[in-house]
Amino acid sequence: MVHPALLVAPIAAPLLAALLAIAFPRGAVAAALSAVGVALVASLVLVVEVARTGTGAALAIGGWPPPLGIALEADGLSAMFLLAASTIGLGVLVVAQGPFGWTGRETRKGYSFWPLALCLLAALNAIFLSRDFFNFYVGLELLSLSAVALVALDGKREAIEAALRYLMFALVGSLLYLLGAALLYAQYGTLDIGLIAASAETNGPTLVAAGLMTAGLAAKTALFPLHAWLPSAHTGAPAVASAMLSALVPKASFFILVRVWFDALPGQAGPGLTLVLGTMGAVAIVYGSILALLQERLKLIIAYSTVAQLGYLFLVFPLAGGDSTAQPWFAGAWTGGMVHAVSHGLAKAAMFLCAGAMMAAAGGDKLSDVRGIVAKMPLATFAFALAAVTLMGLPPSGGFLAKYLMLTAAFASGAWVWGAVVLAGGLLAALYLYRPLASLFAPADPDRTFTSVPLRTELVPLALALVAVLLGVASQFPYDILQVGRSVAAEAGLE
Amino acid sequence: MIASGFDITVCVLLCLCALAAVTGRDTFRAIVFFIVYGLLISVAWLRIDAIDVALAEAAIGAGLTGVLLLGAFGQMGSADTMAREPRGAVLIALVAGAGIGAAVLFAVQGLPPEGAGLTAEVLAQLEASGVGNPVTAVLLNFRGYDTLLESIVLLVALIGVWSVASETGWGERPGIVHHARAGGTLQSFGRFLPAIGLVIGAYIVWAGSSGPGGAFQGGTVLAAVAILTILAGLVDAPRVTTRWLRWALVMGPGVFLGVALLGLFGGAFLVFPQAVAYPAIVAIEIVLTASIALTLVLLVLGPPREAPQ
Amino acid sequence: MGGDPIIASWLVYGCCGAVLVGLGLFGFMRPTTTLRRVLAFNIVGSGIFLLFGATGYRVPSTGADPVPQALIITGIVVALAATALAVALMLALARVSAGRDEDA
Amino acid sequence: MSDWYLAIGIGLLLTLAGALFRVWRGPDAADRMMAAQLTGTAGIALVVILAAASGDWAMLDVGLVLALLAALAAVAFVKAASPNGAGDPEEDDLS
Repeated sequence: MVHPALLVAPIAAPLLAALLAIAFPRGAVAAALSAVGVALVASLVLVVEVARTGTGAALAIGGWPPPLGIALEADGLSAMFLLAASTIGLGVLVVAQGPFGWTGRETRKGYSFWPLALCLLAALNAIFLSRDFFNFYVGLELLSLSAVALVALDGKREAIEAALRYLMFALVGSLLYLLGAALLYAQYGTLDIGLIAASAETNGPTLVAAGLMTAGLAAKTALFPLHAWLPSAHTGAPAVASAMLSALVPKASFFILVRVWFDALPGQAGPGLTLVLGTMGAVAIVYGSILALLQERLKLIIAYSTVAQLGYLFLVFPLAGGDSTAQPWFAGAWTGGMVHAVSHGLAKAAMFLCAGAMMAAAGGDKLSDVRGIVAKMPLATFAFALAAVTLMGLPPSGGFLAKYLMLTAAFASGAWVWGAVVLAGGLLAALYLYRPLASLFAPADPDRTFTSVPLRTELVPLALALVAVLLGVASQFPYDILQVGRSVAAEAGLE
Repeated sequence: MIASGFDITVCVLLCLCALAAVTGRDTFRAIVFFIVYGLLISVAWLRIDAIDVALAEAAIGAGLTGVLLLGAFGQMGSADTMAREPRGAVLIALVAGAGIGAAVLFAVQGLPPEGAGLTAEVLAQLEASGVGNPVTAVLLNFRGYDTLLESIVLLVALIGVWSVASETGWGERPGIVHHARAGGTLQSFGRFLPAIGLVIGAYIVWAGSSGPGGAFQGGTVLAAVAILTILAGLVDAPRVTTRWLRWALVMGPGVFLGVALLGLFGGAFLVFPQAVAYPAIVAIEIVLTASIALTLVLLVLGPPREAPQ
Repeated sequence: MGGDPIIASWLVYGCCGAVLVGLGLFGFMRPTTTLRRVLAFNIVGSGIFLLFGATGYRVPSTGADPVPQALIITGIVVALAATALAVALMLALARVSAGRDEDA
Repeated sequence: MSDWYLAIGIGLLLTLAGALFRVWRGPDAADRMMAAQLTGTAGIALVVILAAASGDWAMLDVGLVLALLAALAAVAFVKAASPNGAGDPEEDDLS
């Protein structure tokens, strides 16, 4: 039995720091770094505890167990996502000291950034620990509003336009989700995942509810064709914010989607639904990759790559939940999807941070601007290349582990079309990442000069990219953790 | 029979107001319909015995949201004109709206007619919760965690609103400068109503522990009073950099979070031991009301204004 | 006069909520200005709340279920927060693009 | 007994519908505002009726809030009609 403080800290510490940052902006950086540090330590201990004991940890808030109250629960999936969020969050905040740190005078951006970023991280952690469908909604709103404000932070017309478009998608996504949650409560008299799973049956209201939730969450995860808000939003934001927006924010709605179909309503996803989600994921992979290939700006390449990489997540539904018979490879497909979510998060955060550092050094992020930057910033360039290895799914990275698991499942179950999509996605990633890599590593123009940037802006992305690779090296560990606390139904896929 | 007639009439009028608010090109008219809609929906809530929600809807839905939209309309002026509507896009919206509406309708009529939800569970634990109003018990005790997060959502929205200030506007007072004729109707309104509003707001917060009411409804009424005096040009909002303002904003969520964390010493989170539950919840409700009211005022006023030229 | 209701109150208001959701979604998705979209968003929201609240009144003898009521109050406040942010973004966009062609 | 109240309530709703027609037709913003204020009065009357019909007098609080917020809405109407949303028509008359 772990101490409740471990479950509370990842949520409460960033919230407390956010409140402090609002009231006392001078202390914002110190409060933020220590709070996210606390969250990181707590999630690390949670991961170790979950691995050691092989069971999840739970806490009924206020001593009121569901259905009356809300429970926090950390199973293997929660623990992994928590750890990833805190790792990325801490890295991002360390870098953010540069553009947003206290400069002796309070500025609009410097004041707003810290509470927004901290609330964003707290909201993520709250979602990863929650088991309650309405609590998910409040967490999603906290997440969306802080993310939207971060997108607009730059203050330029394009950024505000992107933020507004993002907000519209996010609002309607949340409402559709809430409508589904309301119908589930009306049907089952509870909002707790476990209690719904215990009494769930296939009927009209349940399917409408789940369909509405899925549509809303897919829009928030930027699944093709509901991705229109993502590229402009992620490129309009400051680079440190883009890192969190691309790496973490869509994972929260995906996480809830996984909870809906694998934990709350196992066995209810018909082949039609999984086919639709899988197809949209596959189209996203191809479409996002092609658009990434056509971009001239580093940040836009990375943003369209996110559209493509998020597509993989949705292949989990047909691979781990399409057929009616439980098969051993379903667990592999499911785990592959989750490992992909984590390793993509780490690699994508690293890439955006690299892009931010390079933009600061080169004064722009067009491929021609950053040409030959390797001579000036070897560490950041190396970090970018390492992150690219993970996105392409090359061994021994976490991306490789994810794609290996998904491919095995696809071919073992005879779903070779999905397997082909996974393979093609890796090839396309290699193609669209080749151009920025070639540009970064090209010999620089002799009279081209770059501004110096702080070393930490290179070291942090390097560390994140290394962790993404390590995930694949230590492949057994993440695999085992992710199995902890999975219901039997999830173990066997959606049935 | 008569009861059904009443319910159906309310619903028909509600749908007509909604229809009028979402169609047509005249934005002002749409907002007016939206305000009437908020009024009718409060009536609907009373018919299904949800007085707490009716209060919230009357204060927020019909009240503050309408004021917010009207204020935005006043500032947008001619910028809020619509491009020509392509037929195809209207058709797609029509099909999507009708499709989802029909699916939801299908789901509602397919629900079991006897679902009592968690009423019995809430009533069984009401005594242990420390308050007499079941809705307040859910909001501040059983699901206090949601409410804690929600109070922070409000704050985040405010930081978001402030963050779109112009670069030169930081440190200024929020919103536009309101003025009114000295001694005119508007100013008299602003002098006369706050006294009544303060009493009503405080009463609703206080009533919330035993009957309908509570921090959000009462806080909204108090916010409405403050907004009224500002619109009447009687007082100006404090600068966004004011120290007391910022501490007052975080005090509500801060005290709530602090009390919640105290429980960790006993191995729990956000617990109210029955002996102290009533005073603790009332205390939280009072500070929360103050912070909520302040946050709402600033949310409605908008980002810090441009620095004077 | 009087007698039993022809149709239960909860069903009337539940169906009304569903219709409001449909109307609001139409208003949200049709080509229109941001301000009107924000307004439509609020109608969708209140339709969902009404539906949710109505389903909590299915057994009038026990009174309205307090849990949906509490969640709805939370939802109303969250909707106001989102509305305020949307309005602020909209006005900021109008400000920064003042003098430039406004077409979006 | 409560049926009588509800019957009166239906009557009130019908008067409210009449005001709604005026909101739709306009033609001026002022017409719409006046009609909306009229619906506010009808709404408060409805709340009182419903309180009487159900015997739950706590409902009257809703009427109080509606009355107070209607005043705020009236001020907001006036403000929205002024050129930049900040003025006062009485002031504008003088200038």
